[in-house]
Amino acid sequence: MQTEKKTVNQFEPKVIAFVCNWCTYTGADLAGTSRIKYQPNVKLIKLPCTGRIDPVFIIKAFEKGADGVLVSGCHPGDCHYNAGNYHARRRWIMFRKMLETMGIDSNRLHFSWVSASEGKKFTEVVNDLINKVRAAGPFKSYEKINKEYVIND
Amino acid sequence: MTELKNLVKSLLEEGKVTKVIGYRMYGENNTKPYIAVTPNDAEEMVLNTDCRNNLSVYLTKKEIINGGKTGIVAKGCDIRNIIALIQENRIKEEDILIISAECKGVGAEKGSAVYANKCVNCSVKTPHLYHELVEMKGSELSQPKDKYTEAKEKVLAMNSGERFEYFSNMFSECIKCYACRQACPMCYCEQCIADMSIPRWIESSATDRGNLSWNMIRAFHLSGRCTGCNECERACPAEIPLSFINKLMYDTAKEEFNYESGMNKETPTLIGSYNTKDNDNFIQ
Amino acid sequence: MEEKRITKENLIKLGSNWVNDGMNVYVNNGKKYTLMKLHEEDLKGFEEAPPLMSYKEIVFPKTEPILYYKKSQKEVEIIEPKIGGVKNIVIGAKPCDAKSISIMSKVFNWDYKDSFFNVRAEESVIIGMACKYNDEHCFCTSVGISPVSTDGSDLFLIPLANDNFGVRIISDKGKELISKYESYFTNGDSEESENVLSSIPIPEKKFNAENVKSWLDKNFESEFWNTTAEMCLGCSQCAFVCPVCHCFDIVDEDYSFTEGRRMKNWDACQNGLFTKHASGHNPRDKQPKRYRQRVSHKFKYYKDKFDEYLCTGCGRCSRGCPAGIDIGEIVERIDKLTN
Amino acid sequence: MENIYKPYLMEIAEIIPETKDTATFKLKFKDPEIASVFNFKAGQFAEYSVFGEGECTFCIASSPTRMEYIECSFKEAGKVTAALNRMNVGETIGFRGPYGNYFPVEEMKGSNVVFISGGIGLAPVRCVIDNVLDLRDEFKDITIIYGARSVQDLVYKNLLDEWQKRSDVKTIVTVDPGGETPDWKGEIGFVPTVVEKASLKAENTFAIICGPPIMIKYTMPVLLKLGFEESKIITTLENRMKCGFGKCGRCNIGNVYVCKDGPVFTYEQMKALPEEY
Repeated sequence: MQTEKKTVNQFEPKVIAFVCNWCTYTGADLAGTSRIKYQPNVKLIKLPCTGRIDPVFIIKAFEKGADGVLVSGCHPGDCHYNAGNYHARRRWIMFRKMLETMGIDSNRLHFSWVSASEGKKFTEVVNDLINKVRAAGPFKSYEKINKEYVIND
Repeated sequence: MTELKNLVKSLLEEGKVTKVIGYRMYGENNTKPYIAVTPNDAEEMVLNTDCRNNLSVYLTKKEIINGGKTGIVAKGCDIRNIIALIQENRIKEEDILIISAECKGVGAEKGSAVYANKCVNCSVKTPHLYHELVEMKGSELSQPKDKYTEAKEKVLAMNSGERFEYFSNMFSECIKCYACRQACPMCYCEQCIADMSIPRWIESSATDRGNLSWNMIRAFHLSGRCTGCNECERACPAEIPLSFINKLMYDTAKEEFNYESGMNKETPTLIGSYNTKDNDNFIQ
Repeated sequence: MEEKRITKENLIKLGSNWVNDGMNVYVNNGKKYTLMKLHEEDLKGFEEAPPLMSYKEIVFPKTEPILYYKKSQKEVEIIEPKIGGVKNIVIGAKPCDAKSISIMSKVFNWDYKDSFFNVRAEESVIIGMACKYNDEHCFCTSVGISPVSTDGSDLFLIPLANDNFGVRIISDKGKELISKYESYFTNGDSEESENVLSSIPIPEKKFNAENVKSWLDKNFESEFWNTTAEMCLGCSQCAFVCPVCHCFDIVDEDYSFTEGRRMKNWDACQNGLFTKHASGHNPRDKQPKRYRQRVSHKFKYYKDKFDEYLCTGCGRCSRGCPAGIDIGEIVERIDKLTN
Repeated sequence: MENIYKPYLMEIAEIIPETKDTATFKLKFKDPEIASVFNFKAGQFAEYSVFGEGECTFCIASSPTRMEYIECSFKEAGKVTAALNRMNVGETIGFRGPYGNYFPVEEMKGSNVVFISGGIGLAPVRCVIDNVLDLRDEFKDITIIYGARSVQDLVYKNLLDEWQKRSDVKTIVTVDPGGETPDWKGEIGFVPTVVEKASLKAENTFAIICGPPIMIKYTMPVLLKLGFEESKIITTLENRMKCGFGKCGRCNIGNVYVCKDGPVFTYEQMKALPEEY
């Protein structure tokens, strides 16, 4: 009984996943059609390629209240556009480092390669991230600076 | 070695260039950018330890670069920006003529007795791409305090919440004038992401949220491209230490990819290229 | 004019007292007008350059909400922000800064009255201070201000020997502010102050502003503009540091799909997007045109409309310009053209 | 505290799609008290806002003689107009105004009036047309010349029909060559040419002209050739605006603020302005 009560009050993280159309999105589809369950805290945003995932999307997601962000696409060599994911990877290396230095915990930002056939891996990646974010708690850093956007009289 | 004035004069007389972007005196111990068009204009040209500006920013302005070959007076660090612009296909080498000198370093500000921060550990005092060489005037100054290493250690000792606080406090001073962008030779986009309104990616208000995302994106867009000329910091009216975050990204590029922008015009740009063997260990 | 005297130590104590009373106290520490925390700040600035940024932010913030909204599918509720209620005090304002509120007040009260500005201006008390600084960028005397002018100040400080200040009471607002704190002051000696004031050299006028205006009246189209600001980077720092530049932008910002606010933000005429229409047409599409707007607004348009130059001659814009453009020098050149 | 930036709330009562990218909104004040006291004059403009997107400026297109609805017509061009275009009947927008000066309808009484407009430029002219037609007896001859790029680009089609049916108004509708459809019955030709051929009387006549800059540029000389007085050629100018009442500092042309001294200018006044619009 006690454990059940706990789950009711437990913090439920909001996770945004930016995924590539050709691999991860199809992989997520496969997870669905194969009826593999994963936690419902994730919201998928489909983009043509990981190369299209502008870092500003990730900043915007955190800004607007995401507790965690997943970025996922085709395995190296499998890119539908040949090299989109290689370019993306370079960018991520720099971007990840920057966010880390600026105080956005790398536990909240995950990168993964999930192919169209890896429905199972997709659920693992998502569950893993959600669990990590849940353990880390809500992302409070932006909360303070977001407060001034609303007024209550 | 020819005298700068004579050189510029003869270049303009012979029609080898249509104009020369250089410096002229601006009160005592200070210079300002200047374009010489006629041979007589060359009289005012100077190159000394007060030439703080990075003139390569003018090479990104169409009104200036269009209309014939442009001469430019550039110190080693400025040449890095010119090379970076060539690397990014922004300008062509044949359109410009670089007049450079063995650099003596520049003063931190008007009448300052110490070098500017960008001069610390400078590796390009000897110019690495030039067409004409002249002499730089000025006396030796003393080394400034290394604030960067100190600040870096301080930040790295913090936890992520503290770091976020540290940076949002730092950027809360920002007034969103975008002087950092305008003064930067590498910020040449026709339309900056900060000016895009549909959708509005970066809020234009100078609130903590808008300031933080602007400064994050600015730093990221310059990562692997910034050469550390510190023009942004010099232009910033709010005195935000922008070079700190720039340098952090510069160091990252160096550590991860052994890449320094603006050193070799043949090297592909960091973000514009890839290697199939790039670090993969953070990707699940 | 009533005059009192206060020691620097007491002045800082008095400032702390005001902070304790919940007021925002800004102190000129020689580099910045910093928000005073208890006993921490030092008052400087008599011999230093004007601080990098002016304090116009206290009456015209860099960004401020003008309304909040909540909306549902069909309905919208507007919630108005509460402003004011906090007194802002500036200690050690440069004479060139002190005038700024009264200059800006004209545009904010022309026909429509901007309460955001007015409420704050009403609640601000400016304690000016005589100025001994003068460099090649300063030209306050050319626009009708002087290093000893008390225009716009509510109280006026005159630095005396041994860290003492003569305090002249200029306005009722100033008088009221210190009325509760008589014990910090002693009786003033206006003769001593007068000696200090007369020892401050009054810089010569760099240009005749009337001549400049009459040249601007006739020379909207002139070759002059193409060659003045060719090195301008369009960085707008000049407008942002200016004590009297008052142009702004209005934008909406959302917090969520249903909540958000409308903001009034500083904007600047040197910014290319400032006048760009949604159609893509831009009346001021080139930097020289924008620079012409800047100079003309300051020395002609504002004078025409409000009989006041939109410039206090503080020289900030020139000191900070990354391209070394000096508005004083440019206007001086214009003045020479008229002879 | 009086907040001059606070808009009135208005409900979208009806949306009339005009062309592919233009639409007309009929707006009703949410607060009946404001509706009863609100007043404006033909030619004034307002700031319309979509909450969360921003504000944009255009004229009030309906006539002050018909106060049931406030109407506005706009073309999708930027962020806010795009957002407006996505809105539905019953939703709420913000409305701040009226601002600026107006057409001298009083002064025009007893004279002939020619209305010349092109494209979406009919919107600011329409409020005067309606105003004048509602007071038809007080004016002499009325001519309306309206042109658009193609038949699809004509706005206010119902009104055009209505005007064409009236015997006391001469209405000429034209489309640019190539923009006609097989069953097009109106004129074909550019506005300046049509104006030239329209046998207009210049004496005691006001010309109200509004449209794309290129149309105005070529129509002005025609009007002058026909003998129109410079002080009786009236047009509206537009510039980017934010506040609408002379504070934000971006709409000025020389020392004239379009938002306060305009948007209605006579040709005589316009000639005196520096060329920066």
